[in-house]
Amino acid sequence: MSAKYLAQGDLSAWLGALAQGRRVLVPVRENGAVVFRPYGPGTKPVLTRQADSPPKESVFPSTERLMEFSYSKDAENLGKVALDIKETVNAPATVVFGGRPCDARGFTVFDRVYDTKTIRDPYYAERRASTLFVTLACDTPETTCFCNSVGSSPVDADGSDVLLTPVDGGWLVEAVSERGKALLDAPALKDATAAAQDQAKAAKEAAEAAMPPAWDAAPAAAKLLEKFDDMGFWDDVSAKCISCGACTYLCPTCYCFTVTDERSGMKGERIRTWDTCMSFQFTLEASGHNPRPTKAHRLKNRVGHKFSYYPDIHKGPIACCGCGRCIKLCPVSVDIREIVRLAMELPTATAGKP
Amino acid sequence: MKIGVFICHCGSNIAGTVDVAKVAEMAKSLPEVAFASDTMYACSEPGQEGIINAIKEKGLDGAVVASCTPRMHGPTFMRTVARAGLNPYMFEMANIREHVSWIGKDKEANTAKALDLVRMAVAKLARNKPLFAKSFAINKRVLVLGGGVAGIQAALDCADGGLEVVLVEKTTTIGGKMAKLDKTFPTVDCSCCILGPKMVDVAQHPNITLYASAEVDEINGYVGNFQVKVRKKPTYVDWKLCTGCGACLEKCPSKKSPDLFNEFVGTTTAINIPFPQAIPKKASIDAGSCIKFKTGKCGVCAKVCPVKAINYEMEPEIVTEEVGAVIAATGYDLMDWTVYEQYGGGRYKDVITSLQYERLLSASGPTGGHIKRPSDGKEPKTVVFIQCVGSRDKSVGRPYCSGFCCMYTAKQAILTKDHIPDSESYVFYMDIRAPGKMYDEFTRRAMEEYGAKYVRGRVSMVYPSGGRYVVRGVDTLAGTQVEVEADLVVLAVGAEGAAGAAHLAEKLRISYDSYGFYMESHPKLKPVETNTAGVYVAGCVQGPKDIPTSVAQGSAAAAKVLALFSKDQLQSDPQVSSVDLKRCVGCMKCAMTCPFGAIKEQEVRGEIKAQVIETMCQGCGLCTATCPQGAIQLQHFTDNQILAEINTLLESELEETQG
Amino acid sequence: MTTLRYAYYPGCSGLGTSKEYDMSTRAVCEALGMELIDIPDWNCCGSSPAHTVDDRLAGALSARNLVQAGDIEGVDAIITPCPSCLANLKTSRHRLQKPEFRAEVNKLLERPVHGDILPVKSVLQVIVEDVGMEELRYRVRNPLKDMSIAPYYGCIMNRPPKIMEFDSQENPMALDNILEALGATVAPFNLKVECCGASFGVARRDIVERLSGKLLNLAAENKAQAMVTACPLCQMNLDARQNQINVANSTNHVMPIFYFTQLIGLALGFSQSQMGLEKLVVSPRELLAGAAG
Amino acid sequence: MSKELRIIGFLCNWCSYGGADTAGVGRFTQPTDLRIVRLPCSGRIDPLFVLKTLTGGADGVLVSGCHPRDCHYSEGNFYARRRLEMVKRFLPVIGIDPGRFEYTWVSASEGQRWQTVVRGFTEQVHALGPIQRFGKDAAAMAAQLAASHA
Amino acid sequence: MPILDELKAAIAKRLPELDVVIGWGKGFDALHHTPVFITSEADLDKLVLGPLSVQNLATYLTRYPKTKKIGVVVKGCDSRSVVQLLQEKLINRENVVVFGFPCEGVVDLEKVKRAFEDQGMEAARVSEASFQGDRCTLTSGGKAGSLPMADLWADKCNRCQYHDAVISDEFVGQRLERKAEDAYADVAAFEAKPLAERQAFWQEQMSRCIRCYACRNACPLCVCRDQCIAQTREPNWVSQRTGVEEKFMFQMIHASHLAGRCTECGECERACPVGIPILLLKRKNNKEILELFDYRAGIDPEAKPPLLAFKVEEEKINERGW
Repeated sequence: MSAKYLAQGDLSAWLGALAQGRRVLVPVRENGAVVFRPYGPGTKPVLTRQADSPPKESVFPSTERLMEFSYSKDAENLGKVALDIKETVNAPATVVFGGRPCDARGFTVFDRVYDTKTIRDPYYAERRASTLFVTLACDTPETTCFCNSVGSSPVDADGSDVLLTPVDGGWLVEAVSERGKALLDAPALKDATAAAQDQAKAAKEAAEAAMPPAWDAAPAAAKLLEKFDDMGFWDDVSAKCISCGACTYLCPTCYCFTVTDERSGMKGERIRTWDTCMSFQFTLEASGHNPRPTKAHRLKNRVGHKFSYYPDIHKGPIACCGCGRCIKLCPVSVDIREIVRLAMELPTATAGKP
Repeated sequence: MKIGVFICHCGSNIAGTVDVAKVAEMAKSLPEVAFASDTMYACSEPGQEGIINAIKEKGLDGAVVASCTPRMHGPTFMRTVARAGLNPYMFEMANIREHVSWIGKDKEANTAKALDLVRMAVAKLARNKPLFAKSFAINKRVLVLGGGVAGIQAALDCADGGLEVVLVEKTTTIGGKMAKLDKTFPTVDCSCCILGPKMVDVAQHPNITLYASAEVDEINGYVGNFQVKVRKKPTYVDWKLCTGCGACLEKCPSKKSPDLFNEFVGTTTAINIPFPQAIPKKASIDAGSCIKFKTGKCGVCAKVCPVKAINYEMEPEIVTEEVGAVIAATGYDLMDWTVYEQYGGGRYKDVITSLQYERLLSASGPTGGHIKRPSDGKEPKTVVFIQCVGSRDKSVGRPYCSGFCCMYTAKQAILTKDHIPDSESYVFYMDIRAPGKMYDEFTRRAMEEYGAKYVRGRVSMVYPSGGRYVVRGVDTLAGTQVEVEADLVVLAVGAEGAAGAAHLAEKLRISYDSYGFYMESHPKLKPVETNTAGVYVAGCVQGPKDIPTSVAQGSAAAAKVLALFSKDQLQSDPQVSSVDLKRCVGCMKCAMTCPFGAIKEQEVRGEIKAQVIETMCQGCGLCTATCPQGAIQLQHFTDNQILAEINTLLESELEETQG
Repeated sequence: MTTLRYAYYPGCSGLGTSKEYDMSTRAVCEALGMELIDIPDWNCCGSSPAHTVDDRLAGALSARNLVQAGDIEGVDAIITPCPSCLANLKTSRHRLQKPEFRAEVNKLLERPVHGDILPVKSVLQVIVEDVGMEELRYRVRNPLKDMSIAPYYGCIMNRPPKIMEFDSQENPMALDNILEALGATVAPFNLKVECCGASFGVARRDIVERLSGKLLNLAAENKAQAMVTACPLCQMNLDARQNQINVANSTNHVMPIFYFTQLIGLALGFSQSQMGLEKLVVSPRELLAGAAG
Repeated sequence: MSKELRIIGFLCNWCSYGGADTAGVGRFTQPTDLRIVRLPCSGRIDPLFVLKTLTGGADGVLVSGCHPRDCHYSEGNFYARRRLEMVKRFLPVIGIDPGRFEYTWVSASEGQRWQTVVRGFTEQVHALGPIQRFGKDAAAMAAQLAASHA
Repeated sequence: MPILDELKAAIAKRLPELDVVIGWGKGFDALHHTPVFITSEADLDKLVLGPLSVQNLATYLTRYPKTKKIGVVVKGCDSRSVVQLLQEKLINRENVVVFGFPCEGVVDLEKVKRAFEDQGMEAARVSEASFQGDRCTLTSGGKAGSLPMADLWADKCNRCQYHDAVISDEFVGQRLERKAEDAYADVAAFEAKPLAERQAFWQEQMSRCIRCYACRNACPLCVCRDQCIAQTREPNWVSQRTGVEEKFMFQMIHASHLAGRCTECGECERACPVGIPILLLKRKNNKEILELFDYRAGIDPEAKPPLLAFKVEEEKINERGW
């Protein structure tokens, strides 16, 4: 199928059509923050800038019920209790609209963990299968953007199903995946003119050119391992970290979770919730021992995992999409770019340690 | 966990308005409940046996009894589960009688509420842990604070029972208020004559250490192991040397010193022995009036002292005593009656307090037992007694009856007639309160034999006129105003806690009321105990009372101490706070608020952590409510136990809304 | 010294029987740096007739004065020399703090009461508290030497204490202190707050003769040469009825009864006529001549 | 009175729990809504218990302890007084009517007073009706408000 | 001498006795400063100071062992946190050197973002920014724009009563001696809304919360941190679910634990990556603390936090009234 064109005036018509029988998540403004919310009539998507929270919840909810359980008693012998378990998977058909290339690409990092030949997480896999990404290509980078240094680009279609590129009066709409093609069959979309296609091509090139110079983060894998025991280095780079979880929870590639049973009375549920390696509890052992007792240990893990251990396990790809949220939204501006560059012994731009 | 639930009928007390069987049936479906039944009287012998059998047969590891208040039978059932082999703390009670069946007749609502209370108890019990009391050694010495008749009695009884006693008295002699009294009611026998021998016994008893002219600075520790710092105030006379010969008194040129013992009626010498029977009979210098202290000159007493006991350089001395129990018997003081401006507010010399009048009556008093008006030394012919000055009077913040004033006023009216046969006495009273053996008969005698004129009514004002005092009041029985011209007016001033009582109570960590009287543990059943283990009260420190009652309390407190010390070891209540060292961040906010000083800092691997001194912890849980990270938890009332009760209630609400 | 400004409520007796009290008050206050601004179009405080009949009526009568006083700018208090007016104004103000009572009273008023009401004080109170004894002592030109005077406060100046909020209700000292500041000798007098018989003078003269007689007797017994009061009614009973009292009790009192403002005025240097002394029934001329000589 | 509401009481063992017992012994009839949690002292009450209970769906919370100066532990209720007053004043900002929470002092001898307290508080809570819960109720309310503003 | 130079000189003077001095340095773009940790004189070049020095550096003091000697640069508001930490004996006075300066205020980056957005500019794409006098000039995407500073100051600065550090060992520059009024009008305005609207407000705001605990960890007085009651099961106050009920419960915990201690530095709200106005809850408590106990936290190192103290007769609590 050839590319389509979406006029700005037809945006809500298409969104309305997409929302038929589906949940469509769009970036909207709430008290200064831009977050993904279900689309409804009158919803005004914010497409001028990157959303503050990525659309991670669409596939990987912050709380997910894995199963329900209940106890029942033997009427003859009250002390004898039977357990009844019901697995629950909730995978509503969803379109994530208006995310950026980095947002969609984040899930490719998840896929290598949760949906492989050997291990398939049914909760994740089913949600992933029921969710499509209509991604908006970037034009101008924000000061925290560095996708081009982690093997991506502002117009990267990896992980998306449909890619929108801004052109005069609207967007060029291109299907990326087979599933994406189906979405293009909509009255709101017109066939794209050649001029529009040319404009889009130029816009993509311009967007790539607008990025700050790329530096190849791949060599960081080895360098970070070298620094594994250099706690002086990690103490220094983590000095200003306050150990909150903003960076990881807002990261499109962070996929860690914890599992808890929440019980009340004779029934309960097992839930999976987001967890963050920046938290003391993440590695706290029942004995009270904690292999990552300080924020330096924990920051080392975050950086190390993304730029070294993950690429090592998965043969190459970096577990960072370069979206820059961890920098932009960090209360104290811890800058992962700087840490990686310091580890690689490259010059750094800002004044202090990251 | 396997929990057994036992729902008590309490005859018809509970079963009358709660469907007991239904509660038991529904309890069977509660989590962790492995057995539930109803029982006629859970506390009865068969009831308790039923609980024990169920625990043993069903292999239960906890029991909930839903019956009356835990304040009543909590300990009973704890012993029951202990007899069944469980830890007594693996037990909870649901109060479905006082809090359910007795306060409403709606059986349906009551049944639902009873089930909720059972549900809460089960939820809490599921989080109970076995707790174990610890034993600790006790120091079998006792501290008695206050050397009035109650303190003397307590000290002598303890000492006779073989205990070592430390008696601390604030003034320079023991004897207290009783020593100041002339006679006692209703027998009209000489106060000092009956108290004197007891005072001598104190001085001579080998088991009693007496610190007169001393006060308690600090008390630390807990039952069985108190450390007490006693401050010996300087008397400027070395009491080891002083023989009490009195030579210094005779020669002392400073004869205008305020006479504390005589309630400031008249004056005395700056170096002084308060009264002839004083114990210890030792001189002491009132530095405030002594010429030597004021001007640096004089030194007469030092010159005349045959044993060279005078030491103007004497400093306060702190002595530390270790004891296992404390009896507070610090007595009372008269309230500040000068708030009564209508009685002259202290400006009229011949308007005096009853205690001052006692000194005027006493042969050892400043007038040698002759009643003389302070203003001009004349013998009064008309004496007016005003009762309830600072008692039963809300307008001056003294709503209570001081109890003994009616009786001593009658006594004083009688003695007035004895001393001055041609005198007339008037007594303005509100009600005569004379419950006691021979008491009412005594007041009748004052009226009938001694002709005291009792006028039922308050006095509105007293004012001087022509060298006498016009006492204007109302006679509520006659319904008229009355005015009496009196030569002397005696005020029956109400009692309040002794000066400094509140301060001492805080050191002892016991509560006191707004009048400075100490709170007993139970107004009826624990009259001499306090809420701090090992601290007892005797006499007027707990509230106004007469001599026989004070003596009885002194003996009662002594009996309590002797019983406490009959064991070699005490058991500590295991419902104390406990610190999760891993989670404590050492902010020590718990220690800042602990009312008992039971939390101290400790260092664990270089980090500051809180530590609970279990024997000092009283189990209030203030620290748990204070600790932001919940690292210090009061055992048996942990956050999780309370949250379980709350959540259980909210869950049942939830089910209702869903259903 | 900054000027003290007050809304002034003269009260009805200030226009009649106690004109000299009003006169001397105005003169003395001015001399002490106090500015009095009469409440515009003031009316009866409610006094005895209204409050014995209907407390809302009494409240409304006083409330109107309180509202009128609110029009005066730059004052912090309403003052009045008369204890009876004071009691009525203060009681009304006290009750008006209750919204229900205020609503009832407002039904009767053309201009309802809104928001805060100015505090009400006696002239005596502001002289003691705002001017102060030190200032008074400093301003005395002619000390009242060799005069022994009994301070008589009357029964309502300080009662009920919760409403009047000034001095002790049993043993007030304000007049004592003023006399002392003026250089006079304070005669011992322990019936400071006794009743003079008040308005029984009209209906049951015997009561006034008995009660006021007792006051005069005690003052005389304690060698007082005069009495001082702060109340027009007390003054009238003791002064105008002194002869009746003497006749009824077979006594011979010649006891001048001053208003305290008159004594302050004399000490500050005002003339006898400026203080309206000629209006007193028992003439103080002899006493003052003796003291001066 | 209308259908029972969920009222949770936190009572100190020494005074108010005893007071409630005394009320029972005296057969002082009370509404049945209240469920009592027994604690050693009002000082044991973490203000968070109150907040947790109210945001968790209780319609009312009642705390009662020993009268000030009468605390079994001397000082517990003094601290409680400050903390509970603060929590009461905090409620309006989170959208909970402060009338849903009261704290008071009832001694072990004040059975009659306990009855008055329970009756008064129950009535007060009934006047306010069932509480809006955070979560579902409030989300519906938020949506409703958003719709009315749009 | 400009204040920054004075500050550098003051730090240089004290540096030999200190393990580290915490100040601000340039951040990742023209609109950000970031904490810097100065251990040598060479590091002093990194130091900057100005309306972007938003972080409250006092939050780091309790992250070091009490025995370390630490210097910290503080704004007026930050200094109150230091006082509060001293008051609670969470830091050792002798081991902390406080560098104060007259603080004119800091900008609210959220306001900057919105105000420039109205001019069609993205603060996130800033290339240059300057704060001169009473105007802020920004260049972004090739466009330049300018706004009055009056529109950009953080709310806390507009109501600031402590521009000059309330405690300092070294104070550089002239004290401003300025004091604004703060009658807690924002709290009153919020509470004037209908009850249901207030609850719905929190419901909506908290639905955005990602439970990252940036609010808690940025707070200089939240010293439990790793041991926070919200993240344990012993005790188990908050379940692991991420519903609004649970997330709001944490905010109530935070507000309760700060009652009488919060110095209103506003870091909780500033740190929130999703813009939840949680300072309001703390200001509400502070308003009541002020009314009840006439007390402001972080002013007097010798005072006792009012909720860790009591009076036998409380003047302003009429608990018997009910």
